[in-house]
Amino acid sequence: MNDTTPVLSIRDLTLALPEGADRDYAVEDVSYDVARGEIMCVVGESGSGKSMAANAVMGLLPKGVSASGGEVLFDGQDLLTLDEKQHRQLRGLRIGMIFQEPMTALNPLMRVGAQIAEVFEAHGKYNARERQERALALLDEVGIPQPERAIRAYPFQLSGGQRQRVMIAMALALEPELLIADEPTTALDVTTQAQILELIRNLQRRHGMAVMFITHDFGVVAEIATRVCVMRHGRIVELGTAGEVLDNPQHAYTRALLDAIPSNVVPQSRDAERPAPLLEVKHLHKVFRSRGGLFKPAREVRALDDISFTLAPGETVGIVGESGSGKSTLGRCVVRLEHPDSGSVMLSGIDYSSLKGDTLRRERHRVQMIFQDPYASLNPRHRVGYAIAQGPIANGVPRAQAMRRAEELLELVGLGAVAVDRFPHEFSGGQRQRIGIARALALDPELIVADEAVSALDVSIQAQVLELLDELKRKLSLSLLFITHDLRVAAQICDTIIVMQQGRIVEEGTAQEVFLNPREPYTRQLLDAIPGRAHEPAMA
Amino acid sequence: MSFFARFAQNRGALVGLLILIAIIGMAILAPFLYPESPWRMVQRPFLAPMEAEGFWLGTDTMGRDVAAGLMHGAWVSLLIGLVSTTVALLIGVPLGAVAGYYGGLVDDGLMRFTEFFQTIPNFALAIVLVAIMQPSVVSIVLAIAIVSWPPVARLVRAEFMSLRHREYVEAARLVGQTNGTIILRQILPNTLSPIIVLASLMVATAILLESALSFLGLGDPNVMSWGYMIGAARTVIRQAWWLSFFPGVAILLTVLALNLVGEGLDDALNPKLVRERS
Amino acid sequence: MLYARLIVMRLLKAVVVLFLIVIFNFVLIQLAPGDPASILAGEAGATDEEFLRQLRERFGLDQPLYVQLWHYVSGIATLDFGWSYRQGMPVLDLILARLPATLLLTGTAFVLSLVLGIVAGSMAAARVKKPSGSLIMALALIFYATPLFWVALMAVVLFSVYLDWLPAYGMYTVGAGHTGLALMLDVAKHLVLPATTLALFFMAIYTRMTRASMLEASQQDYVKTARAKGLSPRVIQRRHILRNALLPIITLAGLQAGQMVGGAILTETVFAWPGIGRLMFEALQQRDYNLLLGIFFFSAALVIVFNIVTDLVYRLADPRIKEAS
Amino acid sequence: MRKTPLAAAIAALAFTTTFALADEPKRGGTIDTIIQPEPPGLVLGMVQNDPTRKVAGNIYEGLLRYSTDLEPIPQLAESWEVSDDGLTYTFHLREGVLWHDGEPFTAEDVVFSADVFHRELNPSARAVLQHVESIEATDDHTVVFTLAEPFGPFLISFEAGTFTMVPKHIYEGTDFRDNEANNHPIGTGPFKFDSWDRGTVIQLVRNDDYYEEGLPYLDGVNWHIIPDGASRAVAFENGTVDVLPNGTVENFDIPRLSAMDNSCITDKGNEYFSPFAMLWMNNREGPTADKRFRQAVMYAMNREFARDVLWNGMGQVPLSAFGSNAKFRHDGLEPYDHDPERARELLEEMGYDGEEIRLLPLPYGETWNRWAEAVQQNLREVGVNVRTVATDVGGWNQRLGDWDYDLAFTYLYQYGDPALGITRSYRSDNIEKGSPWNNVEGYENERIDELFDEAATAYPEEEREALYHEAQEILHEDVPVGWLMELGFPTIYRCDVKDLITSGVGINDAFRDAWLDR
Repeated sequence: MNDTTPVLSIRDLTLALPEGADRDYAVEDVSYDVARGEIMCVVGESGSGKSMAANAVMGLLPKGVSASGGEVLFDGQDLLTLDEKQHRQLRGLRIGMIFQEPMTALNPLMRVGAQIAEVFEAHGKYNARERQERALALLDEVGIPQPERAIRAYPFQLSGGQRQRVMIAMALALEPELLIADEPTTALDVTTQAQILELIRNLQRRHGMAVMFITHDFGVVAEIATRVCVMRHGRIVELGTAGEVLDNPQHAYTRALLDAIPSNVVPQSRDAERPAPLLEVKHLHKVFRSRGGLFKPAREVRALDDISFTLAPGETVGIVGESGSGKSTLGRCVVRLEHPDSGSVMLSGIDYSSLKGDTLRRERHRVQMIFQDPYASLNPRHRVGYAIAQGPIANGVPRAQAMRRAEELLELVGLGAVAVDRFPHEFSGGQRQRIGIARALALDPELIVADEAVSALDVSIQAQVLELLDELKRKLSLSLLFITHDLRVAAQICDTIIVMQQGRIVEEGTAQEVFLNPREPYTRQLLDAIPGRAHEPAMA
Repeated sequence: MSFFARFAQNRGALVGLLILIAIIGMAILAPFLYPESPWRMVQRPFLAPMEAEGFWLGTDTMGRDVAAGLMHGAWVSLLIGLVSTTVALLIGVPLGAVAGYYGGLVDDGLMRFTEFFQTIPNFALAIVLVAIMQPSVVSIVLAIAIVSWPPVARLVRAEFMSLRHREYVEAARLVGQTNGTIILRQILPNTLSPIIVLASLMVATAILLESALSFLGLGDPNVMSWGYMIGAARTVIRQAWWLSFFPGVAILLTVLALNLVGEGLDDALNPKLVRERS
Repeated sequence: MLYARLIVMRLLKAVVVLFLIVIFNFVLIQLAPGDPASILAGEAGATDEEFLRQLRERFGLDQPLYVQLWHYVSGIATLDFGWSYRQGMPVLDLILARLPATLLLTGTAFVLSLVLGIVAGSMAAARVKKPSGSLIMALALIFYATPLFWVALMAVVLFSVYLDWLPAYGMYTVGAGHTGLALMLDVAKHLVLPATTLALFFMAIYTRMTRASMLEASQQDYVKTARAKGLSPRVIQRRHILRNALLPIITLAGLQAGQMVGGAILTETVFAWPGIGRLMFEALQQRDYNLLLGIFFFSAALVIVFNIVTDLVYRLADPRIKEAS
Repeated sequence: MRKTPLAAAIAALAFTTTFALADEPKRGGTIDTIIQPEPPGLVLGMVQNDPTRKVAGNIYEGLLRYSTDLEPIPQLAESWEVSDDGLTYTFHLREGVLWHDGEPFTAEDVVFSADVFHRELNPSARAVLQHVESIEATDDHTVVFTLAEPFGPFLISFEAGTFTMVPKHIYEGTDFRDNEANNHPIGTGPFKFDSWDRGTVIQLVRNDDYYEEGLPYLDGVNWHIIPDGASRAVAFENGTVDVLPNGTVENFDIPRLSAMDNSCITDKGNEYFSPFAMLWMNNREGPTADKRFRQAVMYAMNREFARDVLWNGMGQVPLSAFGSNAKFRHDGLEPYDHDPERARELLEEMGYDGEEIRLLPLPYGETWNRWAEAVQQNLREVGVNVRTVATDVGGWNQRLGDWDYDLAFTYLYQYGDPALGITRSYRSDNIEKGSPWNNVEGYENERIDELFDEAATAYPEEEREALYHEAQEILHEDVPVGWLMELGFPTIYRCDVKDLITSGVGINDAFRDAWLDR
């Protein structure tokens, strides 16, 4: 099915970063082709430079980045030599592009139809009415329900997946020869992601375009790629067909990446002996009301709808769900960052959810949390040592002693005691997450809630942090409530998994049961949507 | 990149800083260069600049040395700017912090209170306040502070609202820190940069406000401020341009410098907002 | 429908705020030294106890404060703003006679500053790093930093005295008996200097704000999307960047519009513009309580009206707000 | 002392003005002038402040006018007689005078105005009327005032601003202050009220039925309202206004404006009021209670400097409490010259310890502020610790009324006779809280009270003179207040405005005779 003449041919491309950056080149000596009818996946972790070549193709390099060598041939023309005006004539018309963040990539003040019609306008095609008609047809083609309504909608009225469909419609409007998709599904829920991948694949087949697909996720690669280009630190590590790279990776880095993907093999659960529960959640309810009142009908979202479960000492319970499932609200109710409307959270027999004010503050040390965003969870103005010691200090531990403990904890999480005097910005995302873990441990809590603790991390780092958690769990016999959107990750670390959807518990069982033998269709759907799952046996 | 390096990247800010240092220098050196009171009538009135030796900026309507007034005025104008800004911050920051941190009814109440002050036109309120307290440095400073705190409160509130759900703030709550500690140690330090930037602009605005009040005859007659000099010179603007020109330029330069420094601080304190400037 | 309800609710809220402002100002003014009677007597250059007593009794100043407040508030409730002690006229008449002048002046200055500020700001934003862009910003900064009244005085000297192009003061040529179009032209001529002077400062603010806002908007993802469509920089600048950048400016402009009423005091004084700001300053000097309170009431009401208008404009400009409500 | 060329010029100009009277007046034209500040109302008698007097003095009239030598001139009264005992004054009214609404003016109007209207509303008229026992209209055109005791200054009290004739048919039986007619004043004067555009202009038009044949020459007068001093100067410069009444422009502008082509200046027309600037000194407490301190203040002040620099050399530095054109002035007193050394000696002698002295400037514009600064600096140089307290008019009234000050600027009108304008500041029965216009300094001297009492009612003039001379000697020694300056408020006008200032009240009734030589 492949037409072998490359639509795009990148030759020895080198892009220089501005002075003062952490390295000299964004990409160095990169060469690859994208042929008509194929999907070329460019894979890499953050900072690998995987998007840079695409930006060069579009002529949208960030300020300060400039091509210092090589060429980018499109239809026999070196794109690097084009001026802005010539480049503009290609963009949208012959090369389309989709971006990662559907939430921000559309102009919030323009109707969807107008934004699509703009593509025609930019290239002087059709009259106003025809543009609207074509926009409508495109919306239909990308599978937006009720396109007549959607065309008049503003972006904020659409869901993330729908917005990404609009982006695709815009990119495809003029039937470009080349479509560049820059992490188009990363911000989406797993089931939506599956649908969008499906859509891109179908459209690609129908139109026979060349697609350059940039992603960090080997699962996605497995789903969609014809050929794969693995990048690291601005260089190509491995280039080949999907089959070759996935099934028989040549380079150690590729192998490491593949290994880091949570596998389908679920570790054996520990004995299901159940002592008296440490945490007992009973009939928890929580409704969020958008403040109605004057002009708006109060809108209600049932975040928690009669949630009950228990967690034994030393046990790890995973809460899995997509965005909007209420999983984070549950975690926040347990740690008392939110207050449930009704129901109770019993901690070692004490009703933790009824504590108030100062009493609550004094008891808070019993439940700690590991947060999602390694960049937001540490106060940029505080040294790491203080960040960890502040808990014990607030609970009356003398400062010196608290700081000594912080050093110990930093050793424990593998950062070394010297880290105490440094500021968070001196650390990478993975290292910060370790600091966050140390902080949670500093108060010797009875229970730790980890809210999407690894989802913001690159896959290789994710694996390391999971490993650390697993190790600490064993060493310190921690009790863990592990909240994640990723069933595979949950299966790796949890004893018990609870699947949530729209505020309710859909399924609950041991990790093995849920992961390998789901009873509920929703759980199955979640599992099926995991990209690359079909390839798993081959990859493993 | 260090803070100063980032600041110095903005050439305008550097120029502003130099001007500001020069003006502060003037203020500090005034008592040494012109030990006599600037109110002393030392020469013939209406000497033009450079007309007589030793009076390089001329003399005013009553034969007082303009240069001496300008130097001593630097001190007064800066002081009024700084003190009134400090007072405004002392009102606005706690109010905004409490409103933004606690939200809900507290926020509602405090914001209504703030809006209330914003509903009365600023300058009119300042005039009324000075008239009520009768003009003096204290009343002018208070009046300026009272009309300029609401934007501070709003800014701080907005910052607190966006920061209070930051994960590190929640982490601090979880480890049992008190609300006071969280406000002071976790959130406030992270709101400082916009506050500093705003404050630098407020000093500038305060100097302008003081001069406008003086222009309307609501200045303190005991201290020689630039606003006073312009106000007093406005009746002779046709005969003696230099009397309002030099203090006018002094105000312009100071306000300009403070704005430039403010922008520089903004760049240096919020490096993520890469602003291009020549 | 939604708007109607919104406006009604906002107006209800406004009434409460206005009520509080009336009380606040009433108390505030009482704190000022002196009273209208002593000032009126003082102006006459001679007085005796009888005269002062008569005046105080007449103005109701001999009543306890709460009684005075009650009279005033209940008067306001029936839109009776009382009687100006000094001018001997109903406050409402005085204010209504002066309000149009202020609205004309500030309205013109407002539109002028907003339009020029946005144009200059977008030009500066499009010319980042170029000398022309820097020049615009330097000028804006200088306009911002120069005391308003100083500019006003200089403008009078230059344009009225030396060049004799424009009238220096007043709102129309007294005694010329212009009507219709001639009158409009005459007023327009008188309007040039005060409106321009007043506009300069605000224009500087809008210029800086527009530029900053546009630079920020130009970093947004949707701008990248627009570029990926192949749109020309001009279209992107206008349709995507400017439109989004205007949102914060609407908010600011709403705040400024209200403040301009107060800010016109200086301009009105220098240019002898028969507006409400000047009237307010005179009323304050003369302790003409009723008049001063009336003016405060009206200017606060104007601020509130501007706020509501701003809200409505914002709703028109940003579809997200409408939906959220 | 530096004699300014300007003062000399004024003297010369005054001469030419008199000379110009020989020209044949031309009819027609409208004069544009300025009124500052905007008057509170235009009904003289109800309002007596300066701007009202200026505008309404051309609408209303009194029984008499006064020449620049303060001699009475017939106005609504054609002639008058005084009985030998000085107790009965008979006025014969002019016949055929009409109010602006067409009603005839009669003796009933005079009786109503004096006995009812002014007694109720007008404090300055009340001060005179307290000496009056009865007022009777003996026929339509004759009015007789009977006094309880002789009152020397009686005949000088009939000026329009103080003793306005108001129409009985409009005011009788109404609440005077709420009368509809107040918005449209009705007088007998040469000009009728036409319109008042608040904040912009007051327009007067010619009274075609004026009783003086041929008067007025002008078709109308426009009084522009321009709040800013600099703008007022510009208005004269660019030709929009023809006449700048006294006090409308800042003193610093006067040399420039009067040096313009076709620009004339006169300091005539201040004679009746003779504004006298004084420094209240609180005689009750603090260092200012000590006579030596007050004398030191007199020596410390450089009054010539103030006159030359701040008042363009116009005005006179007074010797003592009686101004240079006041009746019964004593010339033989030793002047308080600028003598800082003497001031320091006096302060040392009394043992002044550097106690803070609060100085209140007069909140009437920049010249007064500058003056206060000059005095402050003069005093500081002899070692007095002065702090200036800024106030606006309200605050100033309040502080003076409450005696809450140490030194305060003011100026008072002299009204042509010591008994009307001067003695009120020194008599102890005039000490009363709440007014900034009485004996604010709190000076109490029984001998002074006696002398003033006797002098006011003494008859004839020679007797009064002796009494006043003795009083002046005492005051000169005691320095109850500082005597700063007799102000020379000049009027600036286009030279082709002729016969402008023809009376002792200057611009207040100036447009009656004025005409345009264009």
